[in-house]
Amino acid sequence: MAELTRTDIEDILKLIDGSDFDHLKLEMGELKLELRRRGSAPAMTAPPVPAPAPVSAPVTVAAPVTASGGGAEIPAPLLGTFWHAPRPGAEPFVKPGDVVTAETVVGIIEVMKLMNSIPAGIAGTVLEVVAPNGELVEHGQTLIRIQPA
Amino acid sequence: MAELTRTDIEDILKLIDGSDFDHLKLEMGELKLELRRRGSAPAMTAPPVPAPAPVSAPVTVAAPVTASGGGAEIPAPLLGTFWHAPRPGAEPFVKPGDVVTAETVVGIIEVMKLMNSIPAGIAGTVLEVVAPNGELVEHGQTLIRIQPA
Amino acid sequence: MAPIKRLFIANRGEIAVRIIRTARALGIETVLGVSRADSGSLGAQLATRAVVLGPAPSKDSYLRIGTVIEAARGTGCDAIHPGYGFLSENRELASACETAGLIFVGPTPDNLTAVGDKLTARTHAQAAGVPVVPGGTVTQAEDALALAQTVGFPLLIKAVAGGGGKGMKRVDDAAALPAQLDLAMAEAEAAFGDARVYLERFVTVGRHVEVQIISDGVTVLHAGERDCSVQRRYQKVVEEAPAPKLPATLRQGLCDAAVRYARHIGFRSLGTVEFLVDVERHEFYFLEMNARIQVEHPVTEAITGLDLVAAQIAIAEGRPLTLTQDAIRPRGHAIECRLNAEDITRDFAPCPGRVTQAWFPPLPGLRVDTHMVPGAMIPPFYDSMVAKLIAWGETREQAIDRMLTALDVCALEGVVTNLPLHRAILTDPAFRAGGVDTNYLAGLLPKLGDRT
Amino acid sequence: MAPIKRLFIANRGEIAVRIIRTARALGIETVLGVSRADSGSLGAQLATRAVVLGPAPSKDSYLRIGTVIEAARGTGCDAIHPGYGFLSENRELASACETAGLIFVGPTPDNLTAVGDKLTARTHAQAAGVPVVPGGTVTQAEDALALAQTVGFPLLIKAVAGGGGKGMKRVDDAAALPAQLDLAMAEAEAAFGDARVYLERFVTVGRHVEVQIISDGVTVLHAGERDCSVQRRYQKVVEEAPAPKLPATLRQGLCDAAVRYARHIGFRSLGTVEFLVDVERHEFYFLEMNARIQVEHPVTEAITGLDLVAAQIAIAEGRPLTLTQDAIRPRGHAIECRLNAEDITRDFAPCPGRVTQAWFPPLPGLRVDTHMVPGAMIPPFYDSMVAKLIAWGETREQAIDRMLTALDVCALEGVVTNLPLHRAILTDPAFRAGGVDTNYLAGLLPKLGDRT
Repeated sequence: MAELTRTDIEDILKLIDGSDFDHLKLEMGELKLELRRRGSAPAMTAPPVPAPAPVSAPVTVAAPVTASGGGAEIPAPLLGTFWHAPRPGAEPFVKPGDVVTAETVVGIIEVMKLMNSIPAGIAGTVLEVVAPNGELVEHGQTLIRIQPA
Repeated sequence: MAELTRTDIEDILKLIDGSDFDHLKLEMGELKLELRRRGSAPAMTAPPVPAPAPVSAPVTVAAPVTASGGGAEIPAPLLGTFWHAPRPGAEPFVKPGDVVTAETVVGIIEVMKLMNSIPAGIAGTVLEVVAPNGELVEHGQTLIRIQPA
Repeated sequence: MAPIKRLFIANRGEIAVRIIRTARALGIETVLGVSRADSGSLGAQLATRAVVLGPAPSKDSYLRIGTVIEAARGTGCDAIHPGYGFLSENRELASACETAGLIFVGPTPDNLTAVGDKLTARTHAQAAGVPVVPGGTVTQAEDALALAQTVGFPLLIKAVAGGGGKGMKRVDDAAALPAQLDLAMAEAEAAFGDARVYLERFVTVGRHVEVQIISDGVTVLHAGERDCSVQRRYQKVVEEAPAPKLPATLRQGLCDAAVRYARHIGFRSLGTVEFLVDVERHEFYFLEMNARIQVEHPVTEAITGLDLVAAQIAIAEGRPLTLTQDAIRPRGHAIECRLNAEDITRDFAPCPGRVTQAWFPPLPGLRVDTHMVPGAMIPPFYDSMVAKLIAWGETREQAIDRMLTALDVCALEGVVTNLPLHRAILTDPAFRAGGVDTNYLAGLLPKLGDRT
Repeated sequence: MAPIKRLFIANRGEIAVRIIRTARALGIETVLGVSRADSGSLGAQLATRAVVLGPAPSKDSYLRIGTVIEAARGTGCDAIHPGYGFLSENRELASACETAGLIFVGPTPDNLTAVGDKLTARTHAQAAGVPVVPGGTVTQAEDALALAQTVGFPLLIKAVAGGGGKGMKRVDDAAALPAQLDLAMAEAEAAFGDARVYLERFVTVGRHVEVQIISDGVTVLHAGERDCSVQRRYQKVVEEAPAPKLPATLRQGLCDAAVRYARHIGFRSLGTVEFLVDVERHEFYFLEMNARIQVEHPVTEAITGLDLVAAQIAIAEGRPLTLTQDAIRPRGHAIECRLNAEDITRDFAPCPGRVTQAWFPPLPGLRVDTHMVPGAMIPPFYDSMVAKLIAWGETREQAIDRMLTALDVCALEGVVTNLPLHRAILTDPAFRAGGVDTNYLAGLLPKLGDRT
């Protein structure tokens, strides 16, 4: 039940800010917190800190965050059934290795027969299609991982 | 209510162990955690980690730990009334600046008319007599601070 | 009959926990649809599974019908419980459930239409022989006095074309009527191009009393009444059952009328028929019907021993009621205090934040429905209710005293709550005497400064 | 009369929380003396203040009389509540309180002496005309048969100089007596150099029934009996009130005997007189008196509506009892399950650890006394009880059903508990029939493997 409050996270950030360290990686049960000083990391710069949704629940976050394996995680902008391809049997929108722009459609989320195209939102190379085809994705659940260009 | 479990603390320790950092200082509300890699700190070496009494309560720990202001905190080995001097009006056992050995008596804790002499437990220079004269000290409460020799 | 195996709960807060409680007791799995802000809530922890519907604002999560249906189907649920508020009386959700082959744990879409707007509901009441506030439309000044005979004084004159209280006039006696009527009709003509006005009885001293209905569509039962007169700006603050100092004939009349109304519209589920009791005239008027479980349902449960949510689920499964009217025998008295995170010293401003301590004493006769636990977050996006304290006693006095003890002993720290307001109400002689009207709390509030 | 303003609680766990609950209701401040291991406990959070007495082991903290007195005085307390276990029946603490000018919330030192050891207690019982297990010392074989007439069969022969069951012999009829007696006396002579033996009635089918006493030293009241026959190795597991299927004359006899005993020793406080009910003979025998609040006191509170801790405090303050015997009118039935962190599949091994979830449903009629909250630690140093569930019902069956619902619905995660044992007991036909004896649980345990 370890839980960090927003204040806790801000306190940690302040401490790191005032220190000489470039990188903090903290794993506590469900919570993974990785902080890298701007400029020091090889990958994309991390946003200051994601919105402080309680971290104890088994819920992934929506805003792109740095994954341990590298790359950006593209979250589902809404709950629905995720489709890899425009129709059954068709080629998937994207597959690992594909180069995408922010506008490239990477999948469809169906809500009550309404098909919502999901753009990559970031330019780069597709690393992995994480969410399975034809299954429910929650709001914020990771759909695909992209290595930013 | 931020609370770290023993597991959390062990996780943090493991992370720090596997890193290049020499010093971690974390303050979260009531909790202050300061870790310094062995050999890097000017003061005494810190014990691996104090016993994992829940850290949220307003209770200081018993085992000598590194204080933020430096020096070792000598805790009360038992609950009772703390006396600075052997009898009212007498000179106090120690005052700031006094040099003590591990055996030097630094105060008395009275429990039911029974006077318990409290040795310093560590050689060094008295920095501060923390616990007030004639008042109740809890088990583990800091009595005096000593700069280890 | 279709037994529910996995129930989707389209709600949050204490009512989500309440529904999970009964589902667990019935061996039904639960999936709680939560907003991002509620993903760590007690309900999310206690449900068999929680799914994030969308971001914090209700319109992007709890109010999205398509998302709710999709989430329920995608998680293998066979039914949806809508709780109260949010989509609980949404006809579209009830219909979408039908289309999707899901059981809606609530009334039929037709029921929801029948009670959905005030005018339709009033028409049904009249057809069912349930009294409504007396009144009528007047097109000519000469008709007005005749109608006023029926309606009685004081009365209100409203422009038919108006709304929101605009141009309303209170008339206290027949002598003042002609002049006020002329004025009102002239104003209505000028303002709306329509001189027609509506005359309606003005209830000076009214109590809010409601009747709990349980119906499988064939058997229509009532589980007694609740008094919810302690209100602030139409928000109920303290509720109790039975209604204190209500004459037996009036009580019976209310319950009969509620059953008649529910039967008339073919109501099938849990519901509540709300009435305004005209204290001076010893009469009552239909206000509306709520076609859902209500916040204050525990006071009825406390005096009847029923599990209303279990009854609601059984009805939704298509089980005929085995309960009979005679088997519902209220005993003792129950009172509910709604604990809200709001600052009564700053005009009841909501006080969201993180709760550092939440402990309610295990007092005999006390029930606490809450989603608060140490460390729980009260998000700023939803209502500010954090707990419902329900105290039962052999007598009303005992119930009130138990509640006062509960308020004294409980520990809810980290946020400001309206607990002092409840203490003030429960120690106030007028409230303790029983039978206060809907003006009561507004009158008490100015005195609070001196006490708290 | 000395009203208590600040109460030192020399205990831990659920009883510390229980005492704090009543103290808060009475407006009394509390200081909880805790061991280091308990410094983050719920009791420490809810008390006005908590002080660390010493390290985790009880002998270095909770059992240190001097430290407790010093801590109470040093924190400005005027009274000490010892809870149950630990120092609760320690004469030395009661005396030290007197010396230190502190109120001991418990009986007088003399009371504690009177009930302190079995032999003294038994002598008092006989003096008070309270039945004890029939028996007596035999020095010659010829006396034995005469005594056996009074004692009846089966009987036990014990060496007077022996102890701990050593050399005990069960004799089922008079024919077997002479030979067994010779043998026992020879063995006693050989083992202890003392041939004297003690003959005592052997109760084949016995129930553990105890009577709650409330006395201010002048007025001695009883609050009915509790049946605690469901035991494992003399540890109570399930308790209930009233005792099911106990003949009315036996019930009255028990209560009268308990009052007689308490009056005889001039008892002043809360206490419990424990009896062994001989089911086959319809008789009962005094076992011992517990001069403290008991773990199972809530079942009595549930059927009487009393707050026993409040009564105990009032007596300690020197207030004469205003309660009368007639005003204590038990209603309905209550049952208590002791939830322990122990693994019934591994010979009831204690399972300390950190609780990840602790939620008990707000079921009407259910009371839960617990110090568990999410994240709470169950230290390995003390007993393994984590919660007491107390269910009340109009009937015994209703109380049991409510308890079963509570067991099904509650969420206590992170540690293994004996919850499956309680479910097995409460669904067992023999238990549901009521009136099981102290052999019952030992007989049920071997069948558990098949069910759980």
